[in-house]
Amino acid sequence: MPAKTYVQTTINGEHVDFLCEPRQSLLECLRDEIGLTGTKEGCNDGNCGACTVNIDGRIVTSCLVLGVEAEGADIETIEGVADGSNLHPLQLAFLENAALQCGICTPGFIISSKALLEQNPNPSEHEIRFWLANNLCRCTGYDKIVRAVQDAAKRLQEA
Amino acid sequence: MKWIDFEKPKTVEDAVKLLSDSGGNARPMAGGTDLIVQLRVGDPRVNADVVVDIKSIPELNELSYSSSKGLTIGAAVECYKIYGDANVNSHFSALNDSATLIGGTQIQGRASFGGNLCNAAPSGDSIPNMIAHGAVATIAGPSGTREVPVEDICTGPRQTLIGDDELLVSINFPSNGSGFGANYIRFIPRNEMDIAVAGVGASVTIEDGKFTSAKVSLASVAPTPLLVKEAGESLVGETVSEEAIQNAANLAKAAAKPISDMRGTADYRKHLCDVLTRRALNTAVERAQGAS
Amino acid sequence: MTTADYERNMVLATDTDYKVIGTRPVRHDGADKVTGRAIYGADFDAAGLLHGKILRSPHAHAKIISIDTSKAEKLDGVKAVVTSKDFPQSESRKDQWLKDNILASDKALYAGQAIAGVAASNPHVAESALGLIEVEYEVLPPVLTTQEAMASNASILHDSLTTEELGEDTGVVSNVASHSQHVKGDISKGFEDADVIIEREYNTKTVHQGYIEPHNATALWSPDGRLHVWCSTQGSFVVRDSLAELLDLPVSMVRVTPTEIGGGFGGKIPIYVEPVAALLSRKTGAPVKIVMSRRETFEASGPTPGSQIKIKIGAKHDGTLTAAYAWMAMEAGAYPGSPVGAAVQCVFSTYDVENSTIDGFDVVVNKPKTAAYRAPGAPNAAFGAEQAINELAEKLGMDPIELRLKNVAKEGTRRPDGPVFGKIGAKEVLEAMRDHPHYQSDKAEGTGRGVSIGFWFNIGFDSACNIAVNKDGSVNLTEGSTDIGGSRTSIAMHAAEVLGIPVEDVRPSVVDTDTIGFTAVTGGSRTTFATGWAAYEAAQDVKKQCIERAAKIWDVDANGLQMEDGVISSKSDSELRMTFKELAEQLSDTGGGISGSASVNPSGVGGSFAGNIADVSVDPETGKTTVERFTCVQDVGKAIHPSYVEGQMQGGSVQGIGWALNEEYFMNDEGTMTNSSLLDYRMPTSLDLPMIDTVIVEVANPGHPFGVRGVGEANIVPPTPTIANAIYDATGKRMTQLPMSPGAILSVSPE
Amino acid sequence: MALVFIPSLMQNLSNGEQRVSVEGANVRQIIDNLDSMFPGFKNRLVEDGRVKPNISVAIDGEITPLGMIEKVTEDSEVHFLPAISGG
Repeated sequence: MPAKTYVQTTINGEHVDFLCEPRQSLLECLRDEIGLTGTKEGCNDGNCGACTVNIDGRIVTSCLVLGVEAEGADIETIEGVADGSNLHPLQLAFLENAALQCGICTPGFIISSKALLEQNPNPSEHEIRFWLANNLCRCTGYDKIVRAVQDAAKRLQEA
Repeated sequence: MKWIDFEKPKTVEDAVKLLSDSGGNARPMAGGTDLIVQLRVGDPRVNADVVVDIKSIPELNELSYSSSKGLTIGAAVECYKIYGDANVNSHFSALNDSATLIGGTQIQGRASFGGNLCNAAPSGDSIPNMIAHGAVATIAGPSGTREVPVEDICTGPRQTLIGDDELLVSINFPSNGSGFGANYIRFIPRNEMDIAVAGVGASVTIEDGKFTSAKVSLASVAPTPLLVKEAGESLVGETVSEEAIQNAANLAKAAAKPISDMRGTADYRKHLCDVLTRRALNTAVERAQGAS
Repeated sequence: MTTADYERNMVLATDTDYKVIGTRPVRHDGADKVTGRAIYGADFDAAGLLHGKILRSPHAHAKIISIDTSKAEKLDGVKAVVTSKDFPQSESRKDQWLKDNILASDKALYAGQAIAGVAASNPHVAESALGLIEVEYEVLPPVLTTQEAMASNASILHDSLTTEELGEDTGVVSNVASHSQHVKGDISKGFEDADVIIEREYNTKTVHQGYIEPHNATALWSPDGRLHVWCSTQGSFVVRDSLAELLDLPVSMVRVTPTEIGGGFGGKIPIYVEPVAALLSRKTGAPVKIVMSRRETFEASGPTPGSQIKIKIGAKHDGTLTAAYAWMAMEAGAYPGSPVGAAVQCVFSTYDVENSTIDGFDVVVNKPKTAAYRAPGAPNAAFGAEQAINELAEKLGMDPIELRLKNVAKEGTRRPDGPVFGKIGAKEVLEAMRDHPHYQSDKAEGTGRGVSIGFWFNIGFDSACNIAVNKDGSVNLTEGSTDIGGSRTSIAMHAAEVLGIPVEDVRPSVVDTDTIGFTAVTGGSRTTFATGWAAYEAAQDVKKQCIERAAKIWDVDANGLQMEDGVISSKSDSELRMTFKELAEQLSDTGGGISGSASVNPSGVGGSFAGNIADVSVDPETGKTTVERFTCVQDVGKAIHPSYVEGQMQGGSVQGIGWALNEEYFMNDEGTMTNSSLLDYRMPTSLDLPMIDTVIVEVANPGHPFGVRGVGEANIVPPTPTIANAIYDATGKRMTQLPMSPGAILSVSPE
Repeated sequence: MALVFIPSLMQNLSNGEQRVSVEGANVRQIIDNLDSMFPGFKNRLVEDGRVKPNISVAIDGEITPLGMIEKVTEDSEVHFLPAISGG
């Protein structure tokens, strides 16, 4: 079998290097090679958003990125959202608004919502729904998720 | 997924060499939102051993505008850069109709018009829009570059006239005069994350209340995105009116040759061509009149 | 009144005399789930882990002539290949069907059915090996609908299948696995007495639960013969018992550790990949993990059936229902077991009708074997019956809610299937709908409004719970109900209420099958009801022991002591007073720790009614429906944690909206699903929905200590007819088929 | 005596009787006595000494989890129904 590729990245602010096959997605690399299993696989074709990560300031579905493409990239995953033992306002808002049931889609929603609030601190309900349309949730009907994002926006603005 | 090799050339020349050296087994990749899925499911139409990541090539990342040269969008420029670009917003705002429709937010972080064109899906949401704008593709190959109107690129489902040893470099949109307006709309059962059941790109130029030029292009109703010349031509010289627009919509509907599948029946798709052409032209007219 | 003028999530509470019940604490597993730390099935890892993949039939109906795995076995990196031959001999036809649905033996009965499994060091290698397995098929014509399957010349799926009628084998070889029937009164006389009769046929398509996490399992079959499986399941004990049966093992040799689970809605009750992982582990001696792809999840798990439903109802001019008839045929999929039996019991349960006859048919077709999905069968039935009721209201010139109230079932009403209802909340739900600001408001220009109501029984079954008291006065609670939507917190709240301590002082854990008593599935809306009940009983056990211990410490008669709000005190001597915390500190020195336990199988299950009000607009040119406003009202008995109760109501409503508008298995003529992706199986996105308003109605269930009924399912029953009734109101088109997709709406003419 | 409601699909065994009064203090006795009045019932309802898994017994409107040992009173109603579970 041909050789694996050596990839150097920054993940959640830490230098991380790993070996991968070119056919492995970034999602596989995060989960199977690096052990960051907070990023989830729901469809493996970019339609559910459970594998959303932030690369260089832009959210993408990591199932549609090759691991080898991560060379030199700055990646944020769900494991890097909290500040040590202090949860991010979005994480608190999700908990206090009961915005998760099974929780499998939650990491993707939090990564996506965080990117939204970073570029639009006070989004309308429609803007939230549009931004999050690439993240599927089957449990909640989205109501409490949208409210949690609105709540987090308020918390972030007050902070 | 079967084994692939990964290359990341820095120049157009290196990319073309990689493509031509591979004997048809290499595929350029921009955002990969179609290609990676196709490789993963073993799509027989995409039998690549080598993936050539073209995102490090400067020409493919170009996003520039001048009134003389028009707008140039490099083949790898992601959708979010398109709708975030000041020049696009002031001179080619209708391109955002497509850039904000392709996939969702995450997909728009990777997907490009160039990739959408090379993927050549009948439903590609940027292609009818590019056709309606009269866009021209620049393609590099072993023997130099050539320019091809976008409407001629797609030759069948997932088939283009871009050779295995060629690379789409950029897409150029000529500057529009005053009185220009365009629009792309598609019909999907949901409001996001769907493949067009039918889509229509339309552009018009209006002077003194009359159409001086017009284009209508369709998605998802033929083996390729379709320029309906007769629909656009029917408007030229006509006074802007509901009748003229309905006539063009009728011609678009007549030109559609859709199939029935899980996304809609052929009859429904033809019907949608009428509805969407009318709506797209009306929006294009509004924009043209707002711009003039 | 505008939407901003009222509380969007109302609780019509009947009993508020609780400290913990009815509050909204942060869930105990919350931090793990918002930080990515929670371990779901696919996240599980073990030293030396191998990856399994499954070869699946491309044909919907074919004889399997031969399977040659030799080339695959020789591929570098492949460690083992298994087929149905690796299963022990079957003892019965039913046993064989179970196995065939895991790995087909002589026949493939749906496209996607598993044929062989491969374990390799790398998932990509395992996948490549699948392409090297050679299977020879003799392709047979597929049977895809109940209409085709019940036709006299139908291709027969199972030569040995004969129609059963409530325990009796009719001996007739057929695709009809069973016929069920309920008769009450005299249906002919009922229709003779009717002034107005409505009669229609309705058809629905196969739909999927759509959980975001695909099926998964890791198995390790140790050299000592013990099998340990880690998987995402709604019922770890079901997995354990099924594995023991299929693999011919003593139950004690199988241990199932349920991981966190990413949704199920009924679909993660059956087993699929677990036995294949187990067989591959036995062959390799290594742990083997199998994770389904999204396509496999659609094509090879258990959706809920397509169905054909005929409804005929009659009423007098004053609105009194005189007769109700239903005929329902439901697709079981490849092996018997559609939810038609439940559908026939639910279809007219909301109403007090003197004369009714209901027939149900369980029909095998060449599609994946159906599994449970939220109130299985009831939404299909309601799609027909609740449209017919609205049609009747229109003909009678009555308000559709008033017509329902006139005929509503109450305590003492004899159900169409025979038994008499206990305390139920159908009337209260309808009244809350009628009085809701949504129903009282004027419709917006161009919109249509629909209403309907639905019923689900809910179930009881076995649950177990242990509670151990820690020396700081906190308690550890262990239970066996896999937590699919916050249930461990609602269960912990039962214990906290009884012990009079904060819910934060209860640390609940869902544990493996070696560690807790038998607990049935997380399904049937039973978890908060039954496992909550077990927690209540276990806490009572702790409470009793605390009182006894205090009596021992104080040297008084335990009968003179009480424990309330976390304080043990004497009924007669105000000096004798000790908090639960103070007692906990002394346990070790006064006779040892205290732990309580309970195993229950409660009766007293309370059925739940849910109703909807929906406003929709329909684009007259494209047929596309937009849900403008949606209200869900449900009688839940008692909302233990109202936020998660609202979440169930909202989630069930939205699944129902998806089912109503776009979701379907689109099958080609060969019987292959052509839309097995989340792109083309169109579940609602956030952009397709409004906020979902809720009204929690609490008609306490006298069968539960806190009045709980269960909330997970009834809410998916009314959305499809509600949307259909709203579309009718907006367009004049009576939609008798699901989904009511844009093209379908455009193709129907107004009445 | 308890009142047993005979399901329509079993009324061929009860000569068309829809409701039958049966002696018995628990479900086992009810089924035994029903079977002696109308032979065949036990075969339809019982397997290996237990109520068949696809059948539920409802006493006075409630599905019983106790099966054959559930108590039945003089004025009880007894129903035999298809078993249901849920999602």
